[in-house]
Amino acid sequence: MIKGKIIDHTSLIIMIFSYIIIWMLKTSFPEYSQMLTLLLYYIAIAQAYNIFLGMTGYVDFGYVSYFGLGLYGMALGVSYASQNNLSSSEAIILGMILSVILAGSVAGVVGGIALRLRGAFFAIATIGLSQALRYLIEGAKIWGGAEGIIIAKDLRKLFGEEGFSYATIILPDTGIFILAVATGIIMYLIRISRLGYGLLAIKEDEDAAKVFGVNTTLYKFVAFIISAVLTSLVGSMWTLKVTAIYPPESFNITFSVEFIVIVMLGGGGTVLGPLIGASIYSLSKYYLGVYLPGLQLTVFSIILLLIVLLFRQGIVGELRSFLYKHEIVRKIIR
Amino acid sequence: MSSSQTSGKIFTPLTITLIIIMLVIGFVGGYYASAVSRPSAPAITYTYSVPYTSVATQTLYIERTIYQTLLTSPPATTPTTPKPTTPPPTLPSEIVIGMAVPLTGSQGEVGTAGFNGIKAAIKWVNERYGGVHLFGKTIPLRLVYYDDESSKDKVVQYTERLITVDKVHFLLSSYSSPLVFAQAPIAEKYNMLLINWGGASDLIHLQGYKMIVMVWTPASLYMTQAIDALLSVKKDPKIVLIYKDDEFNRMVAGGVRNYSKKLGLQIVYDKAYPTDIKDFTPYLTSIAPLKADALIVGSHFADGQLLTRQLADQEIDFGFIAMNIAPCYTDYYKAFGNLAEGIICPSHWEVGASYTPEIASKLGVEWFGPTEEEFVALYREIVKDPTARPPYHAASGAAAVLILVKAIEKAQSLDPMAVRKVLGEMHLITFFGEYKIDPVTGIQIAHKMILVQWQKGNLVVVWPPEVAKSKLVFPIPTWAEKKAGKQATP
Amino acid sequence: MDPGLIIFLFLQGLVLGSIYGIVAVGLSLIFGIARIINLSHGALIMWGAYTALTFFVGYNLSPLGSLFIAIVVGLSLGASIFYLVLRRLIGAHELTTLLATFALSIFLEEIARLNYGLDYRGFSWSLGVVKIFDYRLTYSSILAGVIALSTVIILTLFLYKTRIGSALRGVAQDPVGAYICGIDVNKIYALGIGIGFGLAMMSGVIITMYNPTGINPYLGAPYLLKSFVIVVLGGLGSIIGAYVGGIIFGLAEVVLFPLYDYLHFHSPMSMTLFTEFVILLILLLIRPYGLFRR
Amino acid sequence: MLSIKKLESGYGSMQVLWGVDVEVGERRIVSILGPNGAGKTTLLNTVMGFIKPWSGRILYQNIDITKTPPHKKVELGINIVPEGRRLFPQMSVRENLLLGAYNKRSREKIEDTLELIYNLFPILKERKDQPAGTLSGGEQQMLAIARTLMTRPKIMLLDEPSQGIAPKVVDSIMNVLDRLRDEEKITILLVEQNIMAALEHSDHVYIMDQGRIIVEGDAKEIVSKIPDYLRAFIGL
Repeated sequence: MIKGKIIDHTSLIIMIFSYIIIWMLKTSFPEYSQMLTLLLYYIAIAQAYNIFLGMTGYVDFGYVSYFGLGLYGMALGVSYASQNNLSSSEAIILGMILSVILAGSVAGVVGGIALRLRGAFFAIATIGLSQALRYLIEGAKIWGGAEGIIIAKDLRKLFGEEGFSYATIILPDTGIFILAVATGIIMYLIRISRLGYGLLAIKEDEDAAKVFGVNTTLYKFVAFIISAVLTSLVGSMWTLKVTAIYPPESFNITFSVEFIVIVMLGGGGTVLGPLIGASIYSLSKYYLGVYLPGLQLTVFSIILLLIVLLFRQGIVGELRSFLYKHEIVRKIIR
Repeated sequence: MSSSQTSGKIFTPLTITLIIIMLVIGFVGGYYASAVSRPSAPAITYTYSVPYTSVATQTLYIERTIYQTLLTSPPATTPTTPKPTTPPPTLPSEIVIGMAVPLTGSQGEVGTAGFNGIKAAIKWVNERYGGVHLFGKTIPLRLVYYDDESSKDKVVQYTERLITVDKVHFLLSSYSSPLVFAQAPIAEKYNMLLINWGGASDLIHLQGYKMIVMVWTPASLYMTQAIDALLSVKKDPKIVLIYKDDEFNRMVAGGVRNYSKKLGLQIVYDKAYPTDIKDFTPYLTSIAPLKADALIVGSHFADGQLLTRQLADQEIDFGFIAMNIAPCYTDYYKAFGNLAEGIICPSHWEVGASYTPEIASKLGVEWFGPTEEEFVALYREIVKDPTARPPYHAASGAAAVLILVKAIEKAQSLDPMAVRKVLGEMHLITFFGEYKIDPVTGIQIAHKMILVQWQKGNLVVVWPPEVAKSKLVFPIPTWAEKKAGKQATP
Repeated sequence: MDPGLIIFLFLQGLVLGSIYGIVAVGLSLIFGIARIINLSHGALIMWGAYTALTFFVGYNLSPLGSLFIAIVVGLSLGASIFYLVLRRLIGAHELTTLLATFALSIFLEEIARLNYGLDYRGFSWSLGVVKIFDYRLTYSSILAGVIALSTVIILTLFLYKTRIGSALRGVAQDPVGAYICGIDVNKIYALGIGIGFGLAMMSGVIITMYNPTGINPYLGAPYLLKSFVIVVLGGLGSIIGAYVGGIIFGLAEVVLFPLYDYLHFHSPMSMTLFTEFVILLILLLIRPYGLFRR
Repeated sequence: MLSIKKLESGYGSMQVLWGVDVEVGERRIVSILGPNGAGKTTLLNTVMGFIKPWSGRILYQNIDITKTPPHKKVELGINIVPEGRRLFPQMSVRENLLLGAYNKRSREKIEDTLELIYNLFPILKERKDQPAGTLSGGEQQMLAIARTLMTRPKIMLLDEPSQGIAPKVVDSIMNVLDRLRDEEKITILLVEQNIMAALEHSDHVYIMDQGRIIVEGDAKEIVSKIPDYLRAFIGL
């Protein structure tokens, strides 16, 4: 009885063990801590995006907007707090709240308008959003316009001289770790809940799902908002690391594509997929950059192509459907 | 789809337990990590404080500080002396310099140029100069580098790898302001000296970083020489200013705006354009009726070339056209031929405008490094092209290496703090020009921009008069004349 | 505002829009036929521009000649990419092909970088200017616009008046139905993707006719972005829609700019682009599948 | 004319057909009947090559066509009227028909075939310039059969031609099938849920369940052979 239950949750356990291992590596090998943080950052974003993209099969090319709004939320929060002499913890909390509000409300509007579209139409229609945001910020000169927001000095003021590297390295690193864990768990919970089955039904056949009584509009909308808000939180932590943000980079469409690639590499809609996808993506890029500086992207593109040809549904997805006959596998690999 | 094996409920006792365990591990681990890696009290403290300003007033503030720093000598608040460093018992067999540099991506071209310049300078130090003179020995330099793909993620990763895995002694910066911004906190965390040869934004140095030292002129002073040059030939000119809406060119434009205001000049048109512009015609139709005397453009490569093309097509003439970056490259003349005649480019350095040991001794400042001829020859060896013409980015990168070497020798130490202190006080001339920084912010205050102009198919130094090789042509031939084959002859 | 300026801006907008249109057509075609979102479209545009540059500098061949070279190269490249890679992915989820074309775009960009370096190249090719009141329009840009328009017309005639054209449309509407008609669907996919690639490379050449400068390996990315938006505006998969979408964008750029300039915005072009995207979002509210999609 | 031997196939890792044997004689109407999910459509799609067979052989006029791609089969003279009709909705009726005459063999006889079709289905002539997507269900089914006829098949597979169509129209379609066999010498393999209509027009009948052939026999005597548990499912 108990054994059966634990086996049902194997993928959660595998996931949590991976997180623990990454964290242990990070604390015992400080020289690799930035590399591992970046890995966690990719995992967190991939898990967050997976909730929407992986589960529903809807691709959002403008997804980077929510990341960008997260960046801006934190930057605004920190600079506001520093102007008004708030404390450092108030600044961070304010920044996170702003990120969530900005991303949540924009995602609400976009979800309301664009989620009526299907498939590629949705994917491409959403491109407009990130670009509109970018040009609005630049053209109307809101939030510092093209000058961006530079918060290094504000952080120095809020956290003090000694606290600066705490604020720009340890705090965001820990935050990204916690977010990676949290997004993973949320993804898992959604996957095994009614919401998750509904979303997967939408991915299989939206009209059929509707016929079977799934409130498709609501389900998609909820997944979209959750996903956007989690991404914005990752963005808000990332701001603390880069300390200077500019509109063209914050809303760069390449990031959307990068996120999609990571999710799809591992396998959309699977719990372990983003973990695998992010590891392959970030580690292969990192080590190719170390050993083949200047040629890394050429080699990377060929590797990517091979993976696509060998694992059409992503690595975890392909394993899962290859071993689908075995019930154990179906339970372990989610 | 198979029916659900697990119940629909999310919060079974098992999942709740797992979440709690996870969160406990996360928080305890996070606390533990932060307690372990929180830096102990920094080795040196600085006594200055940067007055705080909001985002909205940041611009104003920066310009004010820069000009204060530059025009009136700042109150000398030098860092307190670090602990005297005793010579280490065993010297390393080589001094390792690390660098994450964009060899690909949007900054790839310039990053590569700077990278080759740095390699040339290291070659000079190791082969001609014999290595770094430390405690009576000579120690060679070694460069460790990674390609950061012009990406902030990568630059952060690799900067840390350089410090922690490769254990470099000193860091050279990446190229472009956003990338330097991203790597600065990492260098600062490890108290690692970062020689900034590639981020021109003044703002980098106004964030309170202690370990960043700038080699070249900050962006806000890029075009001020151009205005001086313009005033020398034309009284009370009407100026049109358009600039790319990015960090660097915004600083450039801010400098122009402030300097003109100070001199009481008239800017008749002042607009930005977005970074990925594909057509300038709307701007040109607004500019054409103004009949201005001078056009000052804050641009990069593609946009600078596009603007020149469309100016020529529309035949909108100015007596004076100064443009950033694009015209400084030979590709510009290859693309436009005779149409490039007379276009002016502000530059940190050009072949033919170099400082020499004679100039140094005339100014009473110490000289260090290769002469221009030596440097160009080494650069050509590195890029394996006997006719290559190093751009100023290459020279700036090279200067960063030379300045660092001189500072190590003066400090007789490999301790970043000690070297940083020397860098704050050092006054030096290399082939790249003068070096002296504001000791507190690390911003460059002595290096001067020069102006180069395309004359008869060559880039000729025309300003400042001390190093000029030819007279400034003003007014330059009109587009129609240039199309007919007329060249800019002084 | 004087009437000459208005006429000039209108013509300029038409030329520019025509170029935006042709840039987007290839993307729309490939999506329409094979349901593939071709992320390597931008890289192909860049290769088209390099083709024009190489042949102009190396053999003094005018871009008009390079046009045909670009089409042939694109066609064969597209067909071979289809047989090598995409054929295995046709049945899979749309996203899988997205990944493949993304990898392809990186690969193409890297090959260009290794071959040409990252310099911003350019060449001078001028046919003189035509004067419209006080303003000038270059013949080469007018030519670019006209070639773009005639390409769209020829393509439309090909699709609607020839046997292979209707096979292409048939495969686009229902591949199984096409099999039943005895059409070798794989061959038609290869042809469609080849034409799409050819159009992308050709539009790269057309871009150099309008502006023969600033050619570097990352040239294509902004065009890819713009074509995405234009394609949605016109209706994904519709050739005429893509072209008309381009014209709308081109006109909007020259019409809105003076307005924002007059209102003293700090960067009028940014506001113009912002407005274009807002127009797109509003349009999607009214017609979710674009202007020209039934 | 067409013989299917020990055919197995399925989707992904799910097996649907478990060794199916079917023989279709020349100028006959052969029906395959069975409940929903018996694998009838999968069988037809495997024969056409839309689904890859896992094992077994398909012979057509004693040529092995197991691995022949669908468009080659069309050239050989096997064709299908598929489930869901698979018309080109944005093209006109005429364009749909002309596209049916894509391959060389049928292009030569294009005028004759058109005449035959307008003779069989006069309504299509009236609607010839209307987009196929705007036709009624029955008319679409007629167009689907007509388009397949345009390819000049020698054997025609029909997947539930009566689905979603008014009973009166079903009759006329079935009569057309009879005419095709008698006048045009076309062999027909029919998959149906509408048992009564199928039995009335077939020469030979197979009953299929869970991916296997249960019984076969002459149309007149088959009814008595059907196991009881299946009768309710197929509506007898």
